[in-house]
Amino acid sequence: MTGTALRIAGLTAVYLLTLTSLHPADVVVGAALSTALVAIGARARAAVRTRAAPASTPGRRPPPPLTRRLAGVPALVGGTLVDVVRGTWLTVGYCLTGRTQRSGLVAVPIDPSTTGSATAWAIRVGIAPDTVVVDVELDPGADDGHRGRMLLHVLDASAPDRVRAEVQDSYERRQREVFP
Amino acid sequence: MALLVPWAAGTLLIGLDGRRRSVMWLAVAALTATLAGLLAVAARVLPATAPPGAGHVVTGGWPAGVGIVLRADALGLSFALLAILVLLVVVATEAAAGSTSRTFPGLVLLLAAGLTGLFLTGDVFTFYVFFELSMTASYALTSFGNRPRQLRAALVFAAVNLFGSFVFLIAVAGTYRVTGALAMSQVADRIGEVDQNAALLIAVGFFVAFSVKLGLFPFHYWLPTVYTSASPGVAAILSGAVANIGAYGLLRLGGEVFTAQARFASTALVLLGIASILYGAVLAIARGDAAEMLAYSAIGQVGYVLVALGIGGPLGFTAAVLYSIVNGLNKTLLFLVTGLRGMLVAAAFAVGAFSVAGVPPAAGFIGKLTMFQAGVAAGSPALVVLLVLGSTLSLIYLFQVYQRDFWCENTTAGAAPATPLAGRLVVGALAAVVLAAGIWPEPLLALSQDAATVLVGGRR
Amino acid sequence: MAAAAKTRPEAALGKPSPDWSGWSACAIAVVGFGTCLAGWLTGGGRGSLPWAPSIGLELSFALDGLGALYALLATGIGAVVFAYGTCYLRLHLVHEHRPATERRRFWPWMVLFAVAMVGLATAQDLVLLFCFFDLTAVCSYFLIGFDRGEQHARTAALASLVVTVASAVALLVAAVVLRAEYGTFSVPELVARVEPGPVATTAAALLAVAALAKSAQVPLHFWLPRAMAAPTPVSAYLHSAAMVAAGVLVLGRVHPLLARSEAVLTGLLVVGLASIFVGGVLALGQDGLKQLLACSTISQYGYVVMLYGIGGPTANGAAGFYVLAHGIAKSALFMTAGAVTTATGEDRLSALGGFGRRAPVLAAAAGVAAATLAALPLTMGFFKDELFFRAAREAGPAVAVLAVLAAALTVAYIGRFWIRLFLGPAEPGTAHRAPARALVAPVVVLAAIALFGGVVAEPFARLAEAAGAVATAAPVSLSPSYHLDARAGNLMALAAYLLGGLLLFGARPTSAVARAVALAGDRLGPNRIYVGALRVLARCSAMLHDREVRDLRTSVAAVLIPAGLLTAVAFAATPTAGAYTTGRIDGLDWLILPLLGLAALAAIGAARSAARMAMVLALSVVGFALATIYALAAAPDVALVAVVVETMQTLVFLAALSRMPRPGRAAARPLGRWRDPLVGAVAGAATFAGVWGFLSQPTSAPGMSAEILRLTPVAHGADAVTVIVADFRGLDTLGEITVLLVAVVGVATLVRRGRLW
Amino acid sequence: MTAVPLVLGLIWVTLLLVAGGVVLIRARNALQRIIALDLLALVVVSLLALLSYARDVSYYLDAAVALALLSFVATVAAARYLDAGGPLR
Amino acid sequence: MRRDDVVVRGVARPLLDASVLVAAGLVVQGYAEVGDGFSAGMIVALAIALHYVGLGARRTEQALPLLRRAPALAIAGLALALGTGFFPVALGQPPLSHRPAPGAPVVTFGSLELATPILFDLGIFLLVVGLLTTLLHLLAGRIDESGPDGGPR
Amino acid sequence: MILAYAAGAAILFGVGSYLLLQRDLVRIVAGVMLISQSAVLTLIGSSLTRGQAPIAPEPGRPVSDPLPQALSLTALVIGLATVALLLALAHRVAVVFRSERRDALAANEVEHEQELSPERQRDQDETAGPPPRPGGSR
Amino acid sequence: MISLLLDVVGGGLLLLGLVLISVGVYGVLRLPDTYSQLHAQGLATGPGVIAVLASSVATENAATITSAVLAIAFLALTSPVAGHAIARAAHRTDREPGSRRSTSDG
Ligand code: NA
Ligand code: NA
Repeated sequence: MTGTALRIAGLTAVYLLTLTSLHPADVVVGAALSTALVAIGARARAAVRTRAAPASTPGRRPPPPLTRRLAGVPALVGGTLVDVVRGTWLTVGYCLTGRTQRSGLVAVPIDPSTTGSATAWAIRVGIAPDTVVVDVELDPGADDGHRGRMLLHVLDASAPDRVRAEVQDSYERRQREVFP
Repeated sequence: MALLVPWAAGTLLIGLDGRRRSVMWLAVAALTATLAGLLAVAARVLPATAPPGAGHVVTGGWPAGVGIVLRADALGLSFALLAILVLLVVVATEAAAGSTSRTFPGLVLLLAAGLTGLFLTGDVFTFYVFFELSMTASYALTSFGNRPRQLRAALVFAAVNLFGSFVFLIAVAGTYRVTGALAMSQVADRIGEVDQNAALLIAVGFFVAFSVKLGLFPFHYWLPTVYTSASPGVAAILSGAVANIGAYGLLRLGGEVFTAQARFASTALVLLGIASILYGAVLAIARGDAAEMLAYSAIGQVGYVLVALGIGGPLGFTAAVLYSIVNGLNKTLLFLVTGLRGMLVAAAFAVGAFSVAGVPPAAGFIGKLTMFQAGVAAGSPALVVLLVLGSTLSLIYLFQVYQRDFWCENTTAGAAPATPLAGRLVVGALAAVVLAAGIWPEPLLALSQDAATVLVGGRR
Repeated sequence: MAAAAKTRPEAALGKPSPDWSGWSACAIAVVGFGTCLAGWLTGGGRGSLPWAPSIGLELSFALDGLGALYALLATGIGAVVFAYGTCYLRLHLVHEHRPATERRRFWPWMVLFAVAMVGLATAQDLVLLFCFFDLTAVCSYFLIGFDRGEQHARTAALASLVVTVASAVALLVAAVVLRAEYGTFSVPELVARVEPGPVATTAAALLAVAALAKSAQVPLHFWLPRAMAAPTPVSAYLHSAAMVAAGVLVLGRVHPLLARSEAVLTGLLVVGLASIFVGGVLALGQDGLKQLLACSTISQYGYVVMLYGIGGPTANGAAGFYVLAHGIAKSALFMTAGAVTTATGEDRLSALGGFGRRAPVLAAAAGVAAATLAALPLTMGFFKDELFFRAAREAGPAVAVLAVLAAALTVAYIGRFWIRLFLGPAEPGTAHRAPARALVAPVVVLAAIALFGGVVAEPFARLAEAAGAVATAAPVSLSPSYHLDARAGNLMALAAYLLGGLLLFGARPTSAVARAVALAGDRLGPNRIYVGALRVLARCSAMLHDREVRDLRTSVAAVLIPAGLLTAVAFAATPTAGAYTTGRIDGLDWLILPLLGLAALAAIGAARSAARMAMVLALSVVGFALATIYALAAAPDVALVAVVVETMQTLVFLAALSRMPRPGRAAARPLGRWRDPLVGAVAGAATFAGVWGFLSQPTSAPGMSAEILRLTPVAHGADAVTVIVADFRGLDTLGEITVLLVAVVGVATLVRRGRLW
Repeated sequence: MTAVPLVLGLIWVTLLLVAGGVVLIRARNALQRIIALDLLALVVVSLLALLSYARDVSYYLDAAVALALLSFVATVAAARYLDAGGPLR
Repeated sequence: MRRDDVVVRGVARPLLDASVLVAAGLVVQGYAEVGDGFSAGMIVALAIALHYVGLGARRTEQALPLLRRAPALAIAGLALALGTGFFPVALGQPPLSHRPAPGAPVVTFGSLELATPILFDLGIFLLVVGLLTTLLHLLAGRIDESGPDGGPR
Repeated sequence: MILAYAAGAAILFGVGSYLLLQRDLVRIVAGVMLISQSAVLTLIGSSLTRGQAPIAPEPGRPVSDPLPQALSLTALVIGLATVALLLALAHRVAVVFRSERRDALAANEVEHEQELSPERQRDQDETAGPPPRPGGSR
Repeated sequence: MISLLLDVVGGGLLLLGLVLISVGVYGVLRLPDTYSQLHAQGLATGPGVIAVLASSVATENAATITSAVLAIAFLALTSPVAGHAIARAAHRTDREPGSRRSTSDG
């Protein structure tokens, strides 16, 4: 429910930003359009869900309340910014000097999760220039047991475990709060 | 306006399954309505008593040049009527035979919309848009069928004609640049002040575009493949309705807008036309395939139009318009007949063949008569001799095929399945129209003369 | 179908159904004859209706002397021949194992032909004349091709069509030339207006060409012997009395115009003489019955043409009489030939003989007809030659001598025909049945008329005088009669009989000469030229076509190069000095330059890239560069659409590529290595000249932009481009999105049989 | 903002665009081409943004928004073409 | 061989929603700002294309069942545009005369101007979205190997 | 600037023409696409006035000519439509021929021609009669 | 005062963005392997362009700034996905036996 409201609000904001207007009539129109879109999306998803077998994952945590999620946003954004700045610095250096020895692929195990969450994670990690998301596998049993896996290419792969730890830490500490 | 009917109907029919008989007949009805609408416009606009501004509309009620000028004059109306008639006949034949294609009726209607718009617009760029609409529908129509040759032909057709289209567009850009206008009447008013070099180069661009479309001699290489590979109905549409875009364009732009350039190049036009006549006729002689023979014949026949255009003046333009119309009818008839068998069909072919050769009382004879008038007016005996030669050759190539296809009893062509009566009747009716137009040529002549008057300057 | 055709005649044999269509045709002819006769006797008449006023065409007819003569000839002989045909056709179809229903393809053409002849005879408008002229040719075509299963019938039909129709065009051209000069198509008005001079000469020559071809005159005579492939009634009607007569009819009709040019008359004289001798000599050597008669026809119409060439009242009157007498006699002879052939199944003179014993009536009637042709006394034919000799004498001694020789030739070949056919021993091995009575009776009727005319020439002469009066545009008096004295006409006739007898009985050398002439004609003559020309045309056609198919058809270069050449010609034809400017570059324009460079570079890169993927991506660089240029050129709307279209295009390209088989490495073509870039360069250069040309010449007139910008707020908008797209030029937008619709429907047609979803 | 740095910026970005295009055309392999394509689209975004600042109008940014939103569709499609044999499969 | 790309799938839907609203903005302010029905339609169509690219045709059409109506949408769009354009003809005015008439006051609802050009643009928008979706469907789906439409006879 | 636009359009056109001549059908489509872009570029180059964008322009300063821009929009859309159709066509040819090379197509054409030669002979027979047999004369 | 501040901030961001983009282009041009090029590209398409867009604050034009915000939002969403898609393609084409050819141009 709250997710729906957020979605509507976000879409209305897109509309208003496009128009550069805060006119109440525009807000009404935008909200109406957004609601219609979200409703259509929800119906479609429901239709798909009833067709496919409902796959409720047993190990999933219940979503945190909205207030906590909103409160987590600044931390998330801030953390991401820090990552981006650090990554940018690293990459600039790399581009200008061209040292290539230490970059490499790192596989990070992640919890089975929703598509939305995984996407958010991939985007958040990927926006930092020093990391590129190569592959994301959600479905359990794909490669290693019951866990999903994210394959990253990082500039500094000299200590893969540290990379894994950092990524997982940021995931657990910051993202889980906002995107369960 | 008569433009809306096929457009809206085509839009709706695209969504329906054209293989159903009812949809085909709906298309027939829509085309009939279009024809009726055009006739109504003609009845309102053409009589000498009509008010001067009749048939002249600017979209949105804006000043001409800001809005698009639509005008129904004798020239446009005659070509539009012909095009719709041709499409109507072809669709009726197909409806009788039972179309196997889902999209055929819708495409034909949109083609009709494109052609109507093209013939009725007084704006150079809108001309381009409708031109492109008609051509795209034609590309889609030629891509029916699954034999390699058909597809190949469709591809060559599309590639070459798109080349022509974009040359046209570049010429439109040039027209705007040198005159600041897109409405044909304004362009015509201003083109006289334009530097000769630029004006002639733009005119050449238009000429190339239309020549490609018409399949004039050095630009014709795509044409035989396409006409031969397409189904008879589609070939009839292409040669009877679509090719006339080129003739109309040359007339409209060469006769009304780029008059000085056309006069400057008249010798070149006549020479190209004669080359086309002779080349088409000679190549049609030994083809072995009726459709291919007709294709080359088409190349030759458009040569006459070009010659008439090159001669210019009231007589030349009359001849060009008349010849285009008659040629459209002839080619439609003949191409349709190549797909059918039966006595009535044989008679229809003979009528068409006589018409092409200019033998009375088929309509072609009037065309030839006006051609000779133009030729004599041009004062060139050689020209007249070449015209005679061309028509003699046409007699030979048409009747050798006629005899082979309809007289020889042991031909492989005779194995074609019997044609439904309705189809044969439609063809017979078209043949009757061709005959009637020769026996009572006055309406056609009057229309062509009015059209020529439009070009020569007495705008109606 | 073929089997049915084979079996049905057997049924027809058992129970011959009466040929109602034939008899009704005959009835129509009789009624027509009656009407014409009545009309003529009541003083003729004329009438005119507007036909195509915008070019001055009129449906104008007049039953004057000339018209009456030919109309009566056409309907009268038509009635007799049609009666003959009802019987003949039945026998013919049975013999050919064809169904009786094929009559349907016969009688309508015969009747139409009769109608056309009457129309031709009475038409007073040159274009109308042309129409009927061609109509007779069309009828003739279908009638010659009646036995369509026979190859020689088909080629003969086509040859006659080509020769007569193509030459008839000369008539049309003459009409147009005269109208351009004198403003009318009407023959009487032209007769009144035309002055001697180059225009008159040209028109007269053209008219003569049309007429001569129709009358099978040398050198356009070759179609007539071939046309004998037609069933006999057709030959008897069209190729003796009617269609061939159409040519001389036209000569008579326009003779006042022809007479404006001495050269044309002389030409007629020469052609007529040539035809007389060529036709006569050929006739002497012919073996086929109908071929012999056909050659005779060529020769006989040579007389008429010669008479018209001589001109003047006597000759013109004589021409009319000659046509009449010849028509009657020749039809009878053709019908004789048909009767003989149906009875014997043989159509060669060498295989026939002594038929007179089997068919004495036929022999007698045919004898009268032959005598008429040979101009023996007591037949109508005597007067035809009498008049002919009179006119020849008027033209001078040389012509008179030639006239006697000509008449002798006629005596010889027609005598040979009759004697070989009816006298002498019967040829062994030829089935000799008596000819059907229905086939003999018409011959007898015509012979009777010929005899009647030989005794009472007056009515025929009156008709011929009237016809001559039309041709001369002055009164004509003929008054033919027998004079038992040694006047020049009689002496000439006697000389002709004598010479003819010599030729006839010195048969061996004569026929040897004739055969040599025929062979020479076959090797070198117009027929050979016609066939040879057709062959050469076909070869030419095949050659050109082969070149087209192998090299040009698959190449767009065939269109690009002429386009480039035309542009070059246009470029060269106009003054270029000062026409080109480079323009100014200011502000952000500087940024456009490197972007244009990038677009060009990327385009070249696309062309050079071996892999398709690389090509597609290079194309999208072009797209992005251009979009940026549009933005810099202050066209944000275009830039927006350009980027989205570019993205979509790349996507569509990739989607289509992924579905195609991956190509192997292309083997470099030796030709393509330099040709293709060259053609591209030509196209580019032409574009450069054109585009630079018009960009250098911006109009000084106020463009539309000021007006559009002024009206944009009026149309409630701020973005002029969108207002144009949605309002001012919304029709373009409608058209453009319909193009998109059609294109997608086309894609659906190609990949999903037209299913859109 | 003052004009001079913006104009300099515009010139610089244009040159970058050309450089990006050259990278794409002369790329060593297909992947590098795709990378260059994506880069190019975003250089165009920057250019549009600068143009917008320089002219002090917003509408060039509308095209930039569209590019930001959707230019990567072509990139993804091209990548798909390589790895899955077709962008729409 | 292909396996689903989670990340593309994850962004596809939000981007589609966002692009619809951007498009709506472009249509609404079409007369005042850059953009019109066509570019709006292209943007939405590209967002749909992302679905096709990321999810494949089958799953896209499952997830967005509305797409099945694309051809009808296109036809309705063209009909709407044609109707808007030619409706004035029935009233004796030239085609493409818009309401309110030139110079007359326009009722606005925020940035939305209640005038017929909006309908016209909407028609074009619908047509473009419908058509390009159909095109994607055609290019993505199973190709009928038995050949294209048989054509007339 | 004029010269630059002309040169740019000419190069695009020339390269497009070159591509039209290629044997690979996909390249033909690419050629058409380049030619269409050349036309759009020409349209933009034909603007009669240059200045600020024609969107709520400030009065008194020059404004770019809006008309060619509107025409370019139309031309761009038509270009997209035709390219899509051509690609489908090229694809269809590739599927049917199992080759998208043009020489295969030309060979096909020549083959078809040879199939027609008896028909041609018969056509000729209709006019000129059967060919003269050696030694046989009638 | 605020205007000046915004100018300074905007100018700084612009300079930063242009530098980042330039470095990114340089990197794509010079770096040897796909993954390295991807990092360089990410530099330009992520922080680089975002910085340029963010410099719109200096214009003080509401419409410009809102559009820039929108563009930044979308970029943040799409640019990592683009990089990811390319990386994935690189990874997969490399992993497939014998398919190295297809990476070097299709
Ligand atoms: Na990254
Ligand atoms: Na707009």
